[in-house]
Amino acid sequence: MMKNPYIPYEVNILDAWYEAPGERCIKTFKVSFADEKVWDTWSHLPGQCAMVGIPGVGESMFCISSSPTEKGYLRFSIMKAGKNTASLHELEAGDSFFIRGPLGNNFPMEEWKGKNIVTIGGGIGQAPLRPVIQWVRDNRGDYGELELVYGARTSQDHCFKAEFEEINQAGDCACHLSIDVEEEEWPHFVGFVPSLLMEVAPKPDNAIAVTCGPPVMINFVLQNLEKLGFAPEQVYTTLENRMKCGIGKCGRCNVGHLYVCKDGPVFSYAQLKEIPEAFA
Amino acid sequence: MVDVNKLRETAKEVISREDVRELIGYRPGTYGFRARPAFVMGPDEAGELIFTPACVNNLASYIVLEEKLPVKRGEEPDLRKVAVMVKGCDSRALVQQMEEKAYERDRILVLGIPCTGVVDMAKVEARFPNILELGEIALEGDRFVLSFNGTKEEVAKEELLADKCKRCRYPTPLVYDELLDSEVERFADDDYSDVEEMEKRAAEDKWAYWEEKFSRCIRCYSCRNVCPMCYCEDCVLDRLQPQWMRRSVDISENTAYHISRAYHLAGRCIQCGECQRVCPVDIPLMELNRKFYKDVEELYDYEPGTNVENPPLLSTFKVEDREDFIM
Amino acid sequence: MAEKNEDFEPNIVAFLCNWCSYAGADLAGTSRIQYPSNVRVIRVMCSGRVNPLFVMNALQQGADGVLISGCHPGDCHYMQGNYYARRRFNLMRNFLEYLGVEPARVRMSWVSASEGAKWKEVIEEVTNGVKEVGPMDQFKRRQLNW
Amino acid sequence: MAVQKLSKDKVAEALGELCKFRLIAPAKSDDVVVFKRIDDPAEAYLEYGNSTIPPKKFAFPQTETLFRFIKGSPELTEANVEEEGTTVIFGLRPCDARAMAIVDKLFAWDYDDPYYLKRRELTTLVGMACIEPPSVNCFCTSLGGSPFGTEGLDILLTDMGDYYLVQAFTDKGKKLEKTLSSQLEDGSAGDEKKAKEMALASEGKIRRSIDTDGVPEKLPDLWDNELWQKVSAACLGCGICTFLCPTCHCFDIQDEVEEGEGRRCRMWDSCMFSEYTVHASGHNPRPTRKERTRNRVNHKYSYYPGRFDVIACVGCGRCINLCPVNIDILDILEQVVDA
Repeated sequence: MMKNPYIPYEVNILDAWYEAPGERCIKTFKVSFADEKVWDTWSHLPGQCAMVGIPGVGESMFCISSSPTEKGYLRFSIMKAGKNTASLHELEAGDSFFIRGPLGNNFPMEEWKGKNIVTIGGGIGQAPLRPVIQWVRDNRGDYGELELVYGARTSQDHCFKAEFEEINQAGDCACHLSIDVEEEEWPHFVGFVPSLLMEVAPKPDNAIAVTCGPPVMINFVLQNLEKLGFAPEQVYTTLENRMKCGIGKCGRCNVGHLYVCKDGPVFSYAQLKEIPEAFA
Repeated sequence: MVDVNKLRETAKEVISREDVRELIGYRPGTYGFRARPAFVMGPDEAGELIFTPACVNNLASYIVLEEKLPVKRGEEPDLRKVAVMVKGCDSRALVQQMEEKAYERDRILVLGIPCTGVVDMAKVEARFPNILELGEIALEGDRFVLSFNGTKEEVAKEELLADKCKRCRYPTPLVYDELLDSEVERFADDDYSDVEEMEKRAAEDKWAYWEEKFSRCIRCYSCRNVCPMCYCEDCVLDRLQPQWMRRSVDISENTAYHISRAYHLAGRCIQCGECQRVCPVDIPLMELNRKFYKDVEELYDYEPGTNVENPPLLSTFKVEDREDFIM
Repeated sequence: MAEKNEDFEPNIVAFLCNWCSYAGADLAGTSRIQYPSNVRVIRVMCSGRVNPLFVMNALQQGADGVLISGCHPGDCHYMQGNYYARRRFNLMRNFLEYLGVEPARVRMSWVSASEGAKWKEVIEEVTNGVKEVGPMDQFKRRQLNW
Repeated sequence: MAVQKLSKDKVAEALGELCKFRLIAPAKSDDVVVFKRIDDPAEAYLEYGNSTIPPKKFAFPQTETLFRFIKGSPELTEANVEEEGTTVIFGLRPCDARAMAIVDKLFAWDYDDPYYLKRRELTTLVGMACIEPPSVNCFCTSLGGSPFGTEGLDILLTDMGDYYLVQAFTDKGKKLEKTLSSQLEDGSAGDEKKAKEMALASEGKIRRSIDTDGVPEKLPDLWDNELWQKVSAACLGCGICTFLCPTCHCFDIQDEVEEGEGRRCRMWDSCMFSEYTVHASGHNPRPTRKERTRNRVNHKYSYYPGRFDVIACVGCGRCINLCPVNIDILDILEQVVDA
C-alpha cells in the first residue's frame, strides 16, 4: 500500500472513449501506471475505488470499473458533473492524470462463490457492477448463474453497449436491457429498471443481488427485491458521497457511523437498513 | 422597558392566529446573563419569552436564514407569516431586506420593541465572571441592574452598553405591526469620530493595524452567517468555480475575505453590530462596515434600512454623482 | 511598505470597456503614440461589468495597480453602465485607502474611442503614481508557506 | 528522578532556553489569547484562563501543504514536516492535551496520516494545570478529564505560588527536563502531595456536568426525534463550534496554483457549513442545519466512541462560551438524556 496515502500515482491514458453523450456525458479511460513498478504493489478487488484527479484542479472518488482479472490496465468511467470531471473529460489517449488507491472495501467475491448473481444497474451505476460481471465471467466455474439487468434513459445513454453485445453472444450470462422511453428499433424492454427487474424476476434461492444507480432507482429496486423474496443480507449496493481524503480522516462522507470511503462503498442492504442517513 | 407580561400575551395572541407559522423572540439562555433566540410554534410556548437588555441577537437574520427546501410532492407550500421581535436596529435589517425585495411585507409580522439599549455581553462577563446561575439584567434610568445569586449590582449604563447603542439613531423600530411599548426618543447620534481617526492615519499604520487583525481570522464565517444582510443563496465564498477566495487561511485570502464581506455590505449594513459581537477573535468588523456607512451617507446621502421605497444604493445612480476621483 | 526602487516596473491591470476605452487604447496604438508598457489590458463589455472582486483578485495575484476605464458619462453603449461603475469604485477606492492600500493603486478614467492621446496621459499618470508608491505587497498572495 | 520545580524567576530563562526549538506558547493580542510561535519569552502570557483557539493547530494546521507541483509536470514533491523541527507547546491546558491524544487515534487509524503523526512525534506537550477552572462552562470531569489531567501530556506544570511544580511522565518530557536542567531545581515529595490536594479542590470547582453513560448508544435511537429541529433552530451554520473545538478534525483538500506553481493543501472544514457535503450534482444529503447539528453531536458522542472507544469531546467549554446564539452542548445532551 501507499507510503503516504495522500500522494497520487501518475497514470497514462492508453485509450479513452465516450460511453454516452450529452451535458452529463460519460467517458471511459483505460489507463496504466506511468511507473510500471507500481503494478507490483497494486492489487484491487471489484467494488474498490480510487481518487482520480489532476494536480491543480482537484480529485474526486470513482470506482475502478475494471476487474483485477483484466491485466495491465485499469478503467474508470466518469460522468461530467463538476470542475474536476470537466477537466478529466478534456484528456485523451497519451495524456495522463493521477490516482490514489485502491480505496475502500470490495464486493465479497470470495463469499459469493457458488451462488447465483444478478446485477441491477442504471445509467452510470453500471460502472461498479462491471468489475463484478467481469470477475465472475473470468472465474466462471466458481459461481452459479449470472444475470445482468441494466437500463438507462435512452439507448444512447447505455454504458458499455459493445460489451453487452459481446456478453450476449458469448452466452455465459443472461443480459436484460431497458430504456425508459420507447425508441424505434429497440428490441428490448421499455420501462424503468425496477419494472424490468420484476419482469426478469430472479429467484432468491442461493442468490446475491447487486445494485447501483440513481437513488430513486435503488430505492425501488430494493423494494422489488424484497417482493421477490431477497433477504436484506442477499442484497448489496454501493454508496457515494462527497469525499476529500478517501481514507477515513476528513470526516465528510459518513452515513451514520460508517465512512463511505473506508467502510464502504460496498454495503449490504442489511447494514444500510439500520442507518437512516444512508438514503438521504 | 417592555412589560414581559404584555409581551407574552401579545405573543400568545399572535402565534394563535391562523396565518402565523412561528414567532421568533428571545428566551433566557443556558447560563449566566445570556439570552438566546426562541422559536415559538404554539401558544403554550409563549410563556418563556422575555425581552431584556441581554437580548442582543438580531432576529431579522432568521427570516432569511431558513433553508428553502423543495416542497414535497402532494404538499402545499406553507405561506403563513413568520412573526419576529425586533429592536430599532434590527428593524432596519427588515427594511433593508424588503428594500432589496428579499420577501414581501406580508410574509412577516413584526413585533417592534422600542429599545433603550442592550449590553455588550463581553463587558458584562468581564465584569461579573463565572456566573453560572441564570441572572437578569434590567435598565433602570441610567444604570443597569444585574440580579444574580440572590444579589443585585448596579453599573452605570455607559459602562456595559454595547458600542452600537452609543451611536443609535433609531431606537424605535422603523417597521412594525405591533409596538410592544411606547416609542423611545433618539438618545444618541453618530459622529463617525472613530472612522475619522482611522482615516487620518498614515497608510503604513493603517495596514499594520489591519494586517494584525486579519491575520487572526480563522474564517469561521460567523460574521457572514450572523449578518441579516448576508443571505445570498449561493455565496461567492462557497463557490469553487470561479473561486474568488481560496479556502486557505493566510493574510492574502483573509484580507480578500474581509474586503469582500465589507464591500458586499456597502450601502446595506444597518449597523446592528452582530458581526463584531460574534467574532471569536475580536476583529473590529464594524470599523470596516462603518467606513462604508459613513462614505455612503456623505457621498450619496443614503442611509441603509431606513426607507423601503429607496432603491438599493449600488443598483442606482445619479447623473451628478461625485466623480472628482476619475481621470 | 516596500523600499522605493528606481528600477521598479509595476504591473498594472487595466479593465477597459469594449466600446470606448479599448478603442481609445487601440487608437493610441495605431497612431503610434508611445506610452508605458506596464499595462496589461483586459477587455470587458462595459465598465459596469467590472466586479470589485476583479480588482481585489488582480491585486492578490500580483498587480501593483488597477485601472478601470469606461466611456464618458452619457456615452455608455448600454446607457448607464459607467454610472454604476462610478459609484462602485468610488467606494472601493475609499475603502482600500482605509485599509492602507494607497489610492494610487486603484484608478478610474473615462477615455473615449477618439482619445488616443488621453489614453497615453492616463497610463503615464497611473504608472508614475504606482511607481511612486512602490510594489503592492499588502495582500499579494505570498508563497510563504508553499 | 525526583520531582522538579521551576522558580517563577527562572521562567523567562527557561522559555529562552526552549526558544532553540519551535516554541509555542499562549500570547495575548487585544483580549484574545492564542497559542503562537514565540521567539521572545516576554511574549508568553501564562496567566491566562484558556486560549480562544485550541493549540491543535500546531499538530493539525488550519492550512497545510500536502505536496507541491509544477503545473503540467508529473513531479510531485511531498511537503516535509520534519523541517518544522522539534516543537514544544508550553502551557497548554490538560483538556487540550487530552484532545490531542483523542485525535491521535483517528490520524493513526488504519491509514497513518504521515503529516499529523510526524508533527506529533516532533512535539513535546508541556501542560499547565488549572488551579481554577478557566471558564464557568468547563466540564472536563464529566468526560474523564481533570483540571490536573495528564493524558497526552509529557510534562505538567502546577502553579504553586512562587514556583511551578514540574512533573514529567514520558521520555519526551524527561528529555526536555534535561534541557532545562540549569533552570530546574529539586522539588519535594510534599509538593506532589499538595498538588494532589489542589487537583481535588479544582475538580470540586467544576460546576457544569453531564452523565454521558449510555449517550453513545442512545443517540442513534433519537435519529428522528424532534429535539434536533429544536436545538438547531437558532444555529447560524457558522464554524465557531467546530473550528474552536480541540477535537474537531475534519478537513477539506484543495489545489492552489499561483504562476504555474501549485500545491495540494488541506484546510480545516466544518460539518456545520452548508457546502460541506454537497455532491457535484448539487444534491446535499444534509440539506439543513438540523441534519448538520445532528451529525455534529452524533459524530462526537456516538460515532467516535463507537470506533475509538472515547467521546470526541473533552469538556473545554469553548463551543458554549463562543456560540453566537447560546447553543449549549450540555443543554443538547441533557435533552438527549431526557428524551
